[in-house]
Amino acid sequence: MKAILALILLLPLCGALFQALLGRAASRRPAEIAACAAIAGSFVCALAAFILGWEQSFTLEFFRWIAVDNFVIAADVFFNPLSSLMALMVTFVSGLIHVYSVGYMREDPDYSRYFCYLNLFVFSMLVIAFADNVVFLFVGWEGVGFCSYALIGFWYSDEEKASAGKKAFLLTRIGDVGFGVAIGLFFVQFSSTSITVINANAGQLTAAMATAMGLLLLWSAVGKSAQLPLTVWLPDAMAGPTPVSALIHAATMVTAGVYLLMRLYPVVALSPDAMTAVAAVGVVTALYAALSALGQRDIKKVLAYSTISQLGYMFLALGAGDISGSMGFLLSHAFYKSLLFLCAGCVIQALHEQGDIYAMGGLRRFMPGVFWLFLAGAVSLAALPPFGGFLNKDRVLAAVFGNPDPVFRVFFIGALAATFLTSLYAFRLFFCVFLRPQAETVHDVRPVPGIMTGPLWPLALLALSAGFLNFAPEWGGGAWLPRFLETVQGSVAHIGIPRESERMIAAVDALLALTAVLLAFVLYGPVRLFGVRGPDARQPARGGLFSALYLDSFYRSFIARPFEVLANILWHVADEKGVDRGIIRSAEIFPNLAAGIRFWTTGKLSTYLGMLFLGFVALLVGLTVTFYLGL
Amino acid sequence: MWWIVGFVVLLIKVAVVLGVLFGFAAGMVLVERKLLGRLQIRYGPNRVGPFGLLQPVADGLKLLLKEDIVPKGADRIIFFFAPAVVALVPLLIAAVVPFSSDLKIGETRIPVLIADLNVGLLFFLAVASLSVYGVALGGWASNSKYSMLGSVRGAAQLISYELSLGLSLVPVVMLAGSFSLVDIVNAQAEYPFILVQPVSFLIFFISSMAESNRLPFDLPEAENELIGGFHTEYSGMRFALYFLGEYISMVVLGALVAVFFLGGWRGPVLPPLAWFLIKTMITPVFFIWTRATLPRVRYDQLMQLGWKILLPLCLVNIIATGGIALLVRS
Amino acid sequence: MIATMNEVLILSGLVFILGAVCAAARRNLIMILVGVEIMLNAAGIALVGASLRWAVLDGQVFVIFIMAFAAAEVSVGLALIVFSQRRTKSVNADSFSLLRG
Amino acid sequence: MTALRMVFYLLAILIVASTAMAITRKNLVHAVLYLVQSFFATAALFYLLGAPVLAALEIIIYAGAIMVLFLFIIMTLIGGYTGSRNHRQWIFPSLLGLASIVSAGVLLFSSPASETGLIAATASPASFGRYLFDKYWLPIEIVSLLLFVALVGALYLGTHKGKSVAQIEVEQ
Repeated sequence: MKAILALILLLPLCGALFQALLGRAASRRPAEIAACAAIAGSFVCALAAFILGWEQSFTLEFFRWIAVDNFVIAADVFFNPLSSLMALMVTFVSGLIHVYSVGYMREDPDYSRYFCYLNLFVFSMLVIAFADNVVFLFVGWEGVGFCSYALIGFWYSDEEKASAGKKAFLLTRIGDVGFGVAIGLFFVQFSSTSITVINANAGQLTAAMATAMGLLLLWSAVGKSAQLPLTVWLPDAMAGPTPVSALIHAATMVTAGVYLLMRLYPVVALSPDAMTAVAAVGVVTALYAALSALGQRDIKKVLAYSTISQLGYMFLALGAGDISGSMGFLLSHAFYKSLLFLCAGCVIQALHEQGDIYAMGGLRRFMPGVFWLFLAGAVSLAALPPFGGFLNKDRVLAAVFGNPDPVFRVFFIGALAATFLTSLYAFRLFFCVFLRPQAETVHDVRPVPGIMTGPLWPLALLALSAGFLNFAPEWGGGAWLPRFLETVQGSVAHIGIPRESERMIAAVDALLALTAVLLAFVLYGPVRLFGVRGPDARQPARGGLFSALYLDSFYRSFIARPFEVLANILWHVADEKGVDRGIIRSAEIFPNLAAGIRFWTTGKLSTYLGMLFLGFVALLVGLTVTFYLGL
Repeated sequence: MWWIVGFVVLLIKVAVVLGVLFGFAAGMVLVERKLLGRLQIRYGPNRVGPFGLLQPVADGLKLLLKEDIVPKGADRIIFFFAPAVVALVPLLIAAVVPFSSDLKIGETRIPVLIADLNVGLLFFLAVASLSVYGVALGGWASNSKYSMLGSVRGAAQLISYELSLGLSLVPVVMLAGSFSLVDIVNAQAEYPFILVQPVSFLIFFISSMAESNRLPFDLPEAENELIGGFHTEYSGMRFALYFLGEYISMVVLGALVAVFFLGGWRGPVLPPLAWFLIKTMITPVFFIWTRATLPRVRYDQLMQLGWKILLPLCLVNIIATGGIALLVRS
Repeated sequence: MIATMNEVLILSGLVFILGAVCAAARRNLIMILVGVEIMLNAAGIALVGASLRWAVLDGQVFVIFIMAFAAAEVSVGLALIVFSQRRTKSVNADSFSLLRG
Repeated sequence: MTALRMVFYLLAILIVASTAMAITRKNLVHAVLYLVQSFFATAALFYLLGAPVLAALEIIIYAGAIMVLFLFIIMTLIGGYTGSRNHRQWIFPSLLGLASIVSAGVLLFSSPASETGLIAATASPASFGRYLFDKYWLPIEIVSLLLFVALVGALYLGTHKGKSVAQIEVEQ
């Protein structure tokens, strides 16, 4: 078991090392095969571990990393159903995306750098999944941050893309500060940084301390998962290659925040305030991002806001105290969102890097395969019954409704509204891209290689079916996921609400989703109804929704701008005029001093000999004087 | 009052030695001229006195009566006293040379030398090293290009050969175990050192030839290139002093060769003094013979001989002597 | 009695100071070297006197060393003077002032 | 006052006087000759103070070798006369010399032990040599190494054709 776990982690790392050391020497094909093989091997190991370690949980120590007094940081692996499931998902989705990348990056000369980062990213994500030590976890946490930065700015020669990478890096750093403080607090409180120990001893915490820790963890998760108020980096992160967007900003990295909260659920759950805050952040973000997605015109941006919105749902589920629901949502979201992103990638490449959905339309004719795949993803995203998305969302909504706290009723209504909006923007996207009359800008559609569409079919299948894992018993399901996760601390198999309410919720949910689809059909559909004019590619992109409610420009003008001004002041006034000039002034003392001393350095031997003589005489006279004074 | 007697004896000794040396020097001039004549199949001087025996007196008178010329721009003081140095050096060396075995007058034994220094050999070397001043200063003070070149040559030559001169005597000191010349002679009671130290003898002989500026090593004078070298500008009495110095030094060097290598005054049948005189005369005669036989060497050859042949040979000889002495003693 | 130790030391000190003054006052490289020689010689006088004063030979031995040092110093020093004379056509110590401040 | 003492005073006066003459001479050849005189007197002093070997070596090395080298260099390089006679350059060193004479004299005369008389005694060459090579054979070897290094250095400097300052300036 130890070997299998080690292999899961080491294979991607070795792949990254291979790419870094030999990737440029090897030609394209071996490099691609090596990259995919590393992830595939990791997936096989994860599958083996999943099966062998069914419903078990244990800790394995690989080696001690740092050991100072009682401050011990070990590279421990904590294996339980949650982490094994996470690892399985990560390796599976990553593996498919690797294969897809082979097609997508077929013309890029920098393939070895790309696959190196990608492999390294998978390794870091797996470290997050398995780490038992928060510091060890932090390594993975920073690792994904770095890889994300490197991949967003992959095409670094484009300054806009490079700065998008920097933006993502900086904003996620804000969250990392919270994590760092939390690590410190953990060590102070528990004298250990092992998650097992922390979770076991969480009960000893005072209420205030628990709240503080919960909020700190929320803060770090918010940064990673692009929740409000730190959402703004994720839409910009679309600057990277599309598979990267799929992998990082849909399936894996952004879920790290949620996953962190799941791992440390016993700590977070101690404080009702923290739980409420988690849920509040989730629902507000879900609403905000869904609204923003509605206004976007770039296909990837729509999906990016959608990701943010869906992550909000996960937070909401967590805040409501339902790990299984959150995890189920995470899994199905990973599948359908990566599916959607990869489809988007196909579309963009087919249309020669064209991302504006208003400039698309009628693509069904050109790429029927992608059409059906996208439809599967859209259906899952919109949570149309009876597909995966619907079942998961239903469980989340039920969990929120079932929370006794009255404020959760408000959250419930918000979540319903977000559901409606989700459906709306999902089908807006679908209709605009595939079914609307063909825009005149669409011509010369490039064929997409089979290696790019091939991996999407299993994803589509899983996206549609993943919800059945959470299939509630009321509907004849087995609630397999909650049962599987039963051993995980804080997980609940059943949500304690009456069956009638649950059915009611499902009905409302389905109705809302369907209504939204209809509305989308009316507004953006292939047929003109009620005199509604479809959107036009020529109309300028503006408006509150397009600008994501001006959050980014708000940050720009009220945080970044003052910061820049301050930095300028510090640079020009404090540094150049103060420090630099001070140093220069003080340095000028020495030439002046030296000019005084230089007088002695005549360069003439006679002067030096005279000085030597003078020194000798001074010694002699000094000796005489001290002798006579009896010193 | 014994020290007054001693002082008187000393004065007598000095007077005798000076007289003998001057006499010998004058005689040497005649001998050289006569010998050269014979070697060149001619008579040599034979007009003044019987067989030309009074020729030295005539030469001396001529030189004394000649005008004493001081060149323009010469450094007068140095110009005056430089020849004296050349003449003084061999005279000083003669002070430590033992001429004969101790003279017995009743019970008291009077050593037949002016001063038996315990560092006699070092004294000889020290004083010999001064002769370079006479050459160098004389040439420099003359304010003449020829003299200057001659004196530079002379200084370099003397410095070079002093080294092998001194080092060739080290084996002698090692064998005798003393710096005192009397002890060295006494150490040769059984056999003269020339038998055990032929290499030393050869080096000493060649070096002393160079030291006294004799042919084939007379480059500082080199009449044909330097018109007399360092003494070009000298005339009359001062020129005579240079000559006197050269001949006295020939005699003294002969005496030293006798002391160091030929067993000094020791010899069968004849009285010690006679043996000593005979041995002393060997070297000057040989010098004259060489002069008549060999051409002058080139300057670089001279320096190469000194530094590259004689000096290493000396060192090897010293090491060999030391090794053999160690072997014999143990 | 030949002299007191004091007198030997005074003699030695006087000669030493004369040498030091010579080295410091003269501008000619050769005279500076001469001054150094005088100082070394003065040290020799003091050492020989001390050797006699305490009736041990170490003082005399040191004079041997001083002589060796002097010989080495003069050979290199004069070679340097010749060398620098070739370069600057001067033996004036003050004309070697390229390193002045 | 014994005869030896008189000799000592004579020699001391001779040494100091000729050294003083040597350091003040404008003509370098004269300076060297005065110095040789001083070294002769020193050699005699050494003999007086019971070091006959040193006396001989003093003449051989100082007068016979070192001073000849000086003379040689002076004759070939400069021709005797130094440049301008600048009296001011003497002021500062002379003052220093006076100061050191005064303070050294004060120190000397305040030491009671310094009145010890020196009784004549002689170190025979044999005993001196034995002492030297028994006790100081290693320093002797080191010194010979020093001499060797000096030889090599002098040889290098002598054969090496240095660039003149003019050449350096042209290159710059």
